[in-house]
Amino acid sequence: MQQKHKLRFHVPEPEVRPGDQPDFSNVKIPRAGTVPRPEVDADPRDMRDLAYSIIRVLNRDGEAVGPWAGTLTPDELLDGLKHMMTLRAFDARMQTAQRQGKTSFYMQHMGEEAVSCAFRRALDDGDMNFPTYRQAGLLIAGGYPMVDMMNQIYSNEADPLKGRQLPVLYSSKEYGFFSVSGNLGTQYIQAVGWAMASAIKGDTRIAAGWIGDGSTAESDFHAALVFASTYKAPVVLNIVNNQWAISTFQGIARGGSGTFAARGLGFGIAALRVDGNDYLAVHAVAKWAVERARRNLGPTLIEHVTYRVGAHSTSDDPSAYRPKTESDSWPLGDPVIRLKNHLIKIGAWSEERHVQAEAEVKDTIIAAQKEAEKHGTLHSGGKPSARDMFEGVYADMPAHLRRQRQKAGI
Amino acid sequence: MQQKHKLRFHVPEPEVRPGDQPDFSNVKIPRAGTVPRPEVDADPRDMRDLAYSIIRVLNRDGEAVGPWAGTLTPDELLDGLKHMMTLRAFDARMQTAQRQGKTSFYMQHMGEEAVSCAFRRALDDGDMNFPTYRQAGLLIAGGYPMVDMMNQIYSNEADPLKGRQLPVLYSSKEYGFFSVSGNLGTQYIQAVGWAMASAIKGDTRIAAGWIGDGSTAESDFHAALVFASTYKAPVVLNIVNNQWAISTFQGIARGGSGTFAARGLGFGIAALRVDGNDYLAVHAVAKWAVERARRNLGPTLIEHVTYRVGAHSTSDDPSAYRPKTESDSWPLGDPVIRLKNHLIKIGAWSEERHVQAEAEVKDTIIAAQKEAEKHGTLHSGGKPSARDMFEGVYADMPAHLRRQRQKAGI
Amino acid sequence: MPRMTMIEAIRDAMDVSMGRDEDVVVFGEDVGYFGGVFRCTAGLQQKYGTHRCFDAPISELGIVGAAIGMAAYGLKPCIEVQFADYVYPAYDQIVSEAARIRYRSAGQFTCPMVIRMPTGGGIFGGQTHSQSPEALFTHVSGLKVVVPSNPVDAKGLLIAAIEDPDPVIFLEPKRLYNGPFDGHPDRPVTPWSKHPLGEVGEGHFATPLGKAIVRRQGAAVSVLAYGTMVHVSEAAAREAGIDAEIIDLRTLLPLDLETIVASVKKTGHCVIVHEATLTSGFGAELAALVQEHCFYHLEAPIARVTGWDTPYPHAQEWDYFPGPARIARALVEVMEAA
Amino acid sequence: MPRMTMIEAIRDAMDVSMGRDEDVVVFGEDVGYFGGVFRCTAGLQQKYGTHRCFDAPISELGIVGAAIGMAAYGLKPCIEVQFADYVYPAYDQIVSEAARIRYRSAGQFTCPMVIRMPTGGGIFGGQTHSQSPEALFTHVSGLKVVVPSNPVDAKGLLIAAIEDPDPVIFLEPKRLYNGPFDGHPDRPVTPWSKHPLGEVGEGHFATPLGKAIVRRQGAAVSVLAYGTMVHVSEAAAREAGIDAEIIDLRTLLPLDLETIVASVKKTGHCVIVHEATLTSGFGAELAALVQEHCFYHLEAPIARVTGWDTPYPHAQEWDYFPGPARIARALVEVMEAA
Ligand SMILES: Cc1ncc(C[n+]2csc(CCOP(=O)(O)OP(=O)(O)O)c2C)c(N)n1
Ligand SMILES: Cc1ncc(C[n+]2csc(CCOP(=O)(O)OP(=O)(O)O)c2C)c(N)n1
Ligand SMILES: [Mg+2]
Ligand SMILES: [Mg+2]
Repeated sequence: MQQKHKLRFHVPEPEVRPGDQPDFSNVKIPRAGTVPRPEVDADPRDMRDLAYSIIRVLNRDGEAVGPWAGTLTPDELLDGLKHMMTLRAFDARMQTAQRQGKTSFYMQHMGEEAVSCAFRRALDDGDMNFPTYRQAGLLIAGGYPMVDMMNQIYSNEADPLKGRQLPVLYSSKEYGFFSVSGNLGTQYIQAVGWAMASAIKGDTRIAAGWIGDGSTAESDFHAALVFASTYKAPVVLNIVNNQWAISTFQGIARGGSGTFAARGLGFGIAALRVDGNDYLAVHAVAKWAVERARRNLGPTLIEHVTYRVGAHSTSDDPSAYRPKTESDSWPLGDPVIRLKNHLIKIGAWSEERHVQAEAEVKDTIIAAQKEAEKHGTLHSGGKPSARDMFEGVYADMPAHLRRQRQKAGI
Repeated sequence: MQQKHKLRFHVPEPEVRPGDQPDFSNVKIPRAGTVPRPEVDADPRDMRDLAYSIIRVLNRDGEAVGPWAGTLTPDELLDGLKHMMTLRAFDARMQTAQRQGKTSFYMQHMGEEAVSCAFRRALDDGDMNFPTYRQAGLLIAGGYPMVDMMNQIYSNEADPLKGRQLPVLYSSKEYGFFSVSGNLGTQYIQAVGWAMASAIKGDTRIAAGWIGDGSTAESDFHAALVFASTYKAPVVLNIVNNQWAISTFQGIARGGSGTFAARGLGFGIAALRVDGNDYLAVHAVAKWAVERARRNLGPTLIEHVTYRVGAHSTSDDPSAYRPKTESDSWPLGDPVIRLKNHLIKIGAWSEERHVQAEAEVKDTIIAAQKEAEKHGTLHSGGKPSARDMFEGVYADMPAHLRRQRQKAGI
Repeated sequence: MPRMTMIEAIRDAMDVSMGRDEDVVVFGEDVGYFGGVFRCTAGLQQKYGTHRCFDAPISELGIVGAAIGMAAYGLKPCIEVQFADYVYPAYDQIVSEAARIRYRSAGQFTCPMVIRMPTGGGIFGGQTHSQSPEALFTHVSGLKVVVPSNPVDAKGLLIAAIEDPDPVIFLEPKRLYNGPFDGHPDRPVTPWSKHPLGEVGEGHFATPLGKAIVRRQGAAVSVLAYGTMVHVSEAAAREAGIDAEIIDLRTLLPLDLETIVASVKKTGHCVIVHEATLTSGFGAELAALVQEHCFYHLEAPIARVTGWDTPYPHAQEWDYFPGPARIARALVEVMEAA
Repeated sequence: MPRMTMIEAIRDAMDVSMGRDEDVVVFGEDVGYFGGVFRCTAGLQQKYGTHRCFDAPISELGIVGAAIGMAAYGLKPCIEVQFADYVYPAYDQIVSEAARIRYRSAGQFTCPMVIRMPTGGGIFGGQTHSQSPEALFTHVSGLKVVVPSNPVDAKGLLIAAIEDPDPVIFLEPKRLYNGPFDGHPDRPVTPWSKHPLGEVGEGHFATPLGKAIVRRQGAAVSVLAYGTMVHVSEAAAREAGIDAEIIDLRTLLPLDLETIVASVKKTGHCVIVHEATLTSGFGAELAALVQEHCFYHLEAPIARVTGWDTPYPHAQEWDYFPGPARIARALVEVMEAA
């Protein structure tokens, strides 16, 4: 019989807690430009290292370097900057609107703007995202009207979702943005199913799935990897690792070692990690993965390494579980500032134009907000009708719902 | 815009189908003794290769070779041989009993006997298995009375499970065999929970989870890996890759590349593949993994590479979906014959003694069967009472069940 | 007219639908090459190719989740869950997703799909091959729930379900696959080929969802049943010589309340029969509706004859199963109570 | 006696239980360091250590599945599902495993555990923070289902649930966490500190599962309610000046049928109220039982006042919610029908 040790129970803990000095020394950040770029048709077995490194393009000096650089023109980058600035200003505005009681709830993107904004640029119209609640950049960068986003947030009479959905759980088929579920994870496997359908029909459109670091623990994550690898579905599966899941640090979902991207390796899926605060890197990696999908080369799993600077939602106060200044120490910096600095570096932008652009962006948002508020906010002005509550449960309203609507007197 | 290819839908297909020549040339089998044995406290990151190879001890000549050899004495091996012979003979007997209508259903182990029989030897009394329906070897090798197994299979008056459970879904707390669920996968995460509990209590007992290749696609598999890796639970997680899931070949669950063991790598879990038809190899790997668990070194994922020689169950006819002679071509041979040959090779056994042992084993089983049948079979003789149907839903029978039992007149 | 078992009728419904509409795809565990453990999809892969009928990994969550994505794309998946007892891993996808996508996206995305599952007991399948989970779906707004009791209906209703724009849970009473089991396990079952409802029209026909049918006219008591219990109830009424009107609900959600109410108002007595356990079974909803809508016509309390509130046992199958004797007793009791 | 909110009472129940029994462990999403998104577990990790109270990965399946293994080992897990709306990924583990382990192992293994979940609407939480899924558990043999309506009961029932030898689904009406919400969103809610049921005894006490309580005596009509709807029904009766007897069921499974039947036999009228959608809601079972056991005493059909058969909407929350006005109307109707 073996010697028997007393067993010990292990619960992972973050390096620091409120009151401690922020410390990210355990996050290994490779220098920009150092991670190789495999051919788009490379075998996943030959790029396993990419699941343990971080692909980065922008260096400390704001230069774009290495094999992943060069996927966008300066004009395109300026566009990208504007998208990120817009998303950030939009968030600020809506956070305030929530505090003013104009809506019940809001979720912001602070620090993660590059992920969804840059990714959207690598997709074509017709492709379909299955997003979480923190990818509004896909809408902003895709040109979806902000006033419609606000109408949804306000649950007002012009809300495209008729007041039925929680704020920020947008849906736009036209803009390739699948109806967001409040249930974590569920849409990852749906993205794979959509991509399978596209392949079944011999279509050219691909799908993208989105999930948070914490939510990778959900079952749907596994189902998505199983189905995507089995049927080589034309799908890009994104993990947004923003280090936190409400109050829970990513170590609880990730366990003691490995990376989220590495979860793809056991399925033979191409898996990469990318600097999620580097607009250029996210775009380059997205473009590479999208091309793989389009060329029948199978799915890609992308871990976007980023940091949730803000609170989880308007119901959350992160100072209860992490140092207040933790975000300042985040080693990958701020995505807006980094892109801005790059554009200045290459002579396509300046501090002055940036300040001016900030003002313009704000004006546009205020204008949209005025427009939206004409249609009401959650507790005042125009509302979706109570009849809308009974519509759309089925294509045709069955008798029992008609009876109930009648009983409700509406 | 990128060039757009027409997407193609990919469905994995086995190499051969009924009528084709069996072909296992794609199964890469390393020579026995060639896979290194890391120290028990090695870091999982330093043994990733083990998830892509196959640990083997017995070579073609029946010799035990390499660093994994030598974990059992000849006497222990003779015991092991007897366990496997017993399990095989037991299966044959019960298959016949099912055909005779003495029970509704049976599931055999043909070809996979080494996996559960050898694994059990690496455990201690008090450890807990969370088995599937194809690990009766854990009971046989653990000394559980065969007559009780038969009583369960017959759902007779002496059935320890009171007729409530489908045949072969045994349960024995005393023998470290958790109540088998008919639902695939569910018990993998329960094994992790049991192990977490043991660690929480500072106990010394560990748990072992069991799952089939096909069932690794289920959500519970993922949950188990997430929890086991997060809490470094003292658990050994076994995947029995017998190449088939009813009619579905393992490529549907595994996808195009990778191995089942490799699924552990993304979690930082030690992951190995072992020749499941090699009693010595299974035992050596099990012992290594069990020791890791006991020494607070965390979970291990073991893929047992084997082949389901028989039908999935008495309701199945595999000739509809695979070549009839496929099992003959299985490159890892037969576990009983291989251990027998090894024992003969080392001078501890002979053909004559084997024939004699076969007869003895058969006699013991027939005696047990006679004993069991005294207590009835499914449709004749002693039965569990109808009252038993109402008992045990709760610790105390609530009023509504008492009313129902009264209504039933029993 | 061709004679079909229920298995053949179900297969034919998929065959007809796949032939007419390229967007219909069929998948599930063992349904591709092998044709399903009950053979319901046999031949479809050969006929329509692996891209229209294929094997899936053993992940009910994955099967349903992928089908939802396909439906959102524009396909019409008709998927199989090998046994209704195994649907729970997919429950979240069904309840939180399939059922709500039309609603929450205000119709931008929809979820036309059918989830077929063999259901019910009577085959000594123990707790995991015998369950009747219909009530766990009838509580979910946005789903439709169908339970056919014979080959003709199975075909017509399955075609209608596949063509329906919303998700349909299609429960196939496996004890009826090969014949109209009447609840007497000791007697041989007539094959469908000898039963009028085994005569199944060729080609395309759809039986509208949401319509019950009176299987047996009667004046003394109304029996509300579906699936296997339709036949068992018929046997009970016949054997006890009771003038029972037997209604085969066929669709549980949306329910054909009109047919039910008309019958109970006529008979003044009502017995509800299902295999599922009693508490919070679909019989509860039926009883609640009947007392609400027929209160002044009821001459006796509504009785429910159901499986007991225990897991489905193996050896005690026939003690658990609501057989003809128990139903007949309830019919008599309800009538005598008046 | 100390005054507690429902959150404090729930926390106190866990604290008392953990203090008395080393086998009680608490875990779930965000419940460890942070103390839960509703703060129900605040302080427990600090007091009992990370091995007794800890954060879990976001996998409801994993949380419940691991807890089942722990319970089989001999612990008594009391786990939190962050919102009842998120319990479905764990549904298979609850229905197929937790509920059946005692039965199928003939008592060799058991599953003493509590699954706590905030439930119900009224907080503008939309479809995924408002659901009342109790009926999906009351159909499952082997489970117990508890819904407290105030701090005293929350504490006593939670302690009883933790001590119970079988799995208990413990649904906490989140709209009541901070006060007895009466269904008038426009009026301020009295805090529990000003309500007699906010006076909660110190230390250990257990309130037996399976016992309802009459919250308000009345002769004209019996109201069966639980959770938030107890307070809303009280408001309805008070405001409409109706002599209603209001029964707080507290435990739905097993149900205290005796108390219900005694009341309905006395009043001859019955209204059932719950937030969950109508069809196949727990009200259906209540109606079925009441008509069965009180048929000859009922003077009018039993009415159900419930959420509508739609997903829980965001903007239309107060159109969906069965508020005092709708309840009062039903009370009047039922009484006038007689
Ligand atoms: C199935 C389910 N369980 C729990 C929740 C509650 N919840 C909402 S967000 C969240 C944290 C998610 O973290 P992560 O996946 O990392 O995404 P992030 O918020 O960081 O973008 C939790 C637990 C939920 N919405 N759905
Ligand atoms: C949740 C669930 N889904 C489906 C089934 C039906 N089923 C029983 S065994 C089986 C195949 C399992 O294959 P595998 O995991 O490889 O185990 P093996 O039978 O080969 O030992 C299937 C699909 C089930 N029992 N449970
Ligand atoms: Mg996160
Ligand atoms: Mg297998």
